[in-house]
Amino acid sequence: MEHNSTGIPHGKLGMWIFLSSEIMLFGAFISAYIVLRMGSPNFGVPPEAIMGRPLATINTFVLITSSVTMVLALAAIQRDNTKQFAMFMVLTSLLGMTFLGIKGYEYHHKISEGLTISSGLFGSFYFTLTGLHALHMIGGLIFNAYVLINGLRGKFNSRHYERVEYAGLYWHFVDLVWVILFPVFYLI
Amino acid sequence: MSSSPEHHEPSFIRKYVFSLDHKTIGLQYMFTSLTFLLFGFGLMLLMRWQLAFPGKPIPIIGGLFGDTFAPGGIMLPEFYNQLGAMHGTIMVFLGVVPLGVGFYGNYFLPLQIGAGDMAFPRLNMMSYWIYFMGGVLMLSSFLMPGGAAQSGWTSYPPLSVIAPPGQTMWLISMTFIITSSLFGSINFIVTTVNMRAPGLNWMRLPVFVWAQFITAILLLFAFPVLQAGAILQLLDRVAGTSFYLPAGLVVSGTLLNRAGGGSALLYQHLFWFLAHPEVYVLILPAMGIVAEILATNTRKPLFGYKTIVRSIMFLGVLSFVVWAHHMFLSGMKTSLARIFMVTTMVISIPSVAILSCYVFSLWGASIRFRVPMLFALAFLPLFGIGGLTGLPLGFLPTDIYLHDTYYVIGHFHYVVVTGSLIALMGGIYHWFPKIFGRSMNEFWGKVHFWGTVVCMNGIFFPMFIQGLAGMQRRLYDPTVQAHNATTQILSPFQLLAAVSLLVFQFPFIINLFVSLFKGQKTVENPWEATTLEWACPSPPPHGNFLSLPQVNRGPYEYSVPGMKKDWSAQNE
Amino acid sequence: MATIFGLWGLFFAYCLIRFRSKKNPTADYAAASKGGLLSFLPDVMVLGFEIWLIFFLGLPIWAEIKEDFPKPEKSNVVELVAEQFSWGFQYPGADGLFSKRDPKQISSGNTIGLDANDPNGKDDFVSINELHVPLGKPTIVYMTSKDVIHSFFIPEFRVKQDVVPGMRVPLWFEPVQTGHFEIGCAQLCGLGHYRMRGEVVVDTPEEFEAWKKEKTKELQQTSS
Amino acid sequence: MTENEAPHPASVKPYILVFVGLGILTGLTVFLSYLGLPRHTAILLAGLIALTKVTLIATFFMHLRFEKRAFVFLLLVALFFVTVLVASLIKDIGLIH
Repeated sequence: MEHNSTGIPHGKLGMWIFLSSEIMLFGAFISAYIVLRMGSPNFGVPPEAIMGRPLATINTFVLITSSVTMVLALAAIQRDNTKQFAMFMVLTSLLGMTFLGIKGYEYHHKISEGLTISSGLFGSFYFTLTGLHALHMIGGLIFNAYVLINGLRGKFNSRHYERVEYAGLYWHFVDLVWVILFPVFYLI
Repeated sequence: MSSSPEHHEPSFIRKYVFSLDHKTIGLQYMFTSLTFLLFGFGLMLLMRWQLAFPGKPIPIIGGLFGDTFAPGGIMLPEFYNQLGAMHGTIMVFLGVVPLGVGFYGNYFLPLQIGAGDMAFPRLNMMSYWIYFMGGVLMLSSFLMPGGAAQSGWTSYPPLSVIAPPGQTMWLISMTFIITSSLFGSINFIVTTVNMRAPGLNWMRLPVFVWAQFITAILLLFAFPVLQAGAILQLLDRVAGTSFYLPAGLVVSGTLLNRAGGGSALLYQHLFWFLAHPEVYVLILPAMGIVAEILATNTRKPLFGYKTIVRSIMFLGVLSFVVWAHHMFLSGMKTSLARIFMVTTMVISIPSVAILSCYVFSLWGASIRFRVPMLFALAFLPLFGIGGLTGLPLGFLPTDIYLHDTYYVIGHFHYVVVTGSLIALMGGIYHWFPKIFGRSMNEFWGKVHFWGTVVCMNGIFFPMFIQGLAGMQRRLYDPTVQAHNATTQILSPFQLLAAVSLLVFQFPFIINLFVSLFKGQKTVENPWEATTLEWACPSPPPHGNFLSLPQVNRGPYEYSVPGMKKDWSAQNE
Repeated sequence: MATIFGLWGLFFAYCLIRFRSKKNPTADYAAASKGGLLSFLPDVMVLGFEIWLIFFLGLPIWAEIKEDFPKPEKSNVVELVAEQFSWGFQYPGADGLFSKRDPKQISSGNTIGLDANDPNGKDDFVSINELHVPLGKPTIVYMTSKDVIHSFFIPEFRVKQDVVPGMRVPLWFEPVQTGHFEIGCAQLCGLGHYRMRGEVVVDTPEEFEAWKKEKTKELQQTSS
Repeated sequence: MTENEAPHPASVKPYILVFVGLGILTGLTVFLSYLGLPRHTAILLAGLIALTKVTLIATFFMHLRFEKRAFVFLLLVALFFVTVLVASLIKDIGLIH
């Protein structure tokens, strides 16, 4: 009965379709940000000291590194190296958590400096968008944990690694969103 | 993902409540959305009473609403606004779309492409239950302090931001509905792309499948934008942000303590970016159903299959670039209005093309006037009225006067009710034998048809007259304004038509349930139709097809010259 | 448009009668591909009609109504501040200059929040729900809102424009006869939306001047 | 599930190269932001660098290079709609002040 008209696995196609809808979601938020930043009479961009560019740069590096460890985990399972796969997955998740930790510290710092979600449009957008991104990160961490546990149980090997790939796609997408948010909030 | 070959009877809950079978999920969608439609219809009856007899106590059930909504049975303006907002929301998001996409798409899309189930059955089940929870939340918002959402189904800020807590509930339940549609559309797209039976290439797909496929794409790309708009509005309400609030708002004498700087128009853009494609989400499944019914009952191929398919695709793309025609008078840049007038005029061409192809399909036909065909035939002129009356609204000079009047209401009700809903009802008659293996009563079907069509016109046609007289939308008591009092005489007539419409739904409801248990048993393919869903047993078993169908020809090969019977099924 | 729909309806009805299954028991397979280019006739007719509409009517009329405003010096200029649920019209008084408005100064005696420190505002007067305009001169209304979105609608004048908080949207019209006309709100603005109404009074120029003088006198009496 | 026959790169070398590239680009964009360039130039450069990074991640980490064209098409459709939205919004709201 099982028949596939295109040869693309359902899961991969579904994941890409989901990601394209995510592009629309973040696209809508970022367009709202762009137009209000251009058009609003009082956008309230805070001084650079509050934003903390160096810390955010470190965070960007953390996330990029987690992306490369993720893809290395996939490469490892494609070569049937479960041990290396597990190591890279753990590393990815740890880096993800580091990112969230630094983010939490940044939030704390900003709120204590008076930049809150209701203090002005910049603060509102900053907390909304990075908060949404952080929620996506948490979702990614859960997905990763699921993949890691199944991998340790020996569910994946060089012929069956689809779910590792899907988790990777999602994780890279979250990274990709941050690559756009970083200059949007910290650099310009 | 493949179904296990062993046959063990699943438990009741697995089989009927948390079922993974696309057919059960489809039926869950059908019964839920029909219930919501009836509920939304009830809200409309209350509003029509208030419009027909402003300030008079609601008869019979007036006492049930209590002092917060209708003291002494007399409706309060707040309650009227809640009814208006909830009628729109329920009918669009909980009624017509789940019926057209949730039920028809879920049930017939896999059948028509010869698949055993959806690509992701678990996601499908989640999609239904999230929709169900969203619906329950939406209804329960009537119990919130201050009642349900009352800023119109469009929920324009700043009004919606300063509205009572029911609005928060509306936003949360919209989030549920959006998530549900997202899951559904991913499922539909993957199923259509990946699970077509061997030989069923893109140009052999029935128009219905094309319509559902494009609809899923529209939902996929349009809904996230409303999601964003709704989240921003939610934060404006609960987190003290001011995305949509400019500085210095003074509400009932007190200065609002917000940072300000936002734009009220931003929400309108984000909302209509969804809500215009949403119109095509409402109408495309209906067009697909009409195509199926027409081909079956004219006993000939559809006229211009390729033109229809291309027009549907064209509609899909264009529907994303016309949204601002809802905002011509919103204070939007006037130069932007020029662009959107042109795109709006252009989008009418593919609609005209589809409709003319349907009508030309009648030429040289051998028309069988059965109940589903009656509905499909009624769709053509009535949707035509709905479409043509849209032109003056897309046309800038006339829109200045007609915008936000009852003319608009008449226009989109002709499109959605006498267009979409009529086709969706016809589809139930058409596919009932497939779903339940029994057929519905023809006589009561005809009673239902004639009563429904006449009454619908009785409600909506006077709206054009009222709109041309300048009567604005969403008025609790139009007679307060002198220019609206002139057309007040039409309102009791509309109430009468609305009540009769309710009465004429009873033959349908009773027919549906009686036929479900007592209807005449039918064969596999009672209409002698060609598409794949008729090639599996009725009702289809779990897994649908006994063997994987092999498709050899296009979808509508009726009356092929030289054949003994007048239909050649796709899998023959 | 109605003509196209009428022709279309005739064709539709003819098909229904001519091709019912009793009269025409076997359908014509080839009819589905007949017609050729002729089948695009409705599309082409509608397209032609629309092109004519857009370029010969739509764009020029839109430009005249919403884009080409008369010169303010030669018009009667009014500021409108809408609120739930009334229209407040601010007239510039004898100096022809408008006072600034400050939302912080809004009170029951100063419903639109005229700035007390603005010298231009000494002679500004406010008329609630009653807009007086002179005959024979265009009127420009600059509109804004204190709270939510309203829509300024005078059915008899065929003018309508949303009044949006945080924006200053202009609208113009030129009355052609004297009399009293109704103003309605066309955008849902809350529970009192239906009763948010006002009146336009079109005066002869002499009456208009007299009304303005009377209003100014009232203002001096209340302030002294 | 069927066997996955997509041709994946045998070595991890490209991944490391892309990683290094991403690191350099991040450093570059932060460095540029401290130069105090004219606003338009700064936005343009930051945008271009972000776009390059996004393309790198999508093509190599997400294997878009090895996938069917349909996926790229899907993303382009989404990007097209976002562009239409941004363009209209900027024309309407973004240019008020």
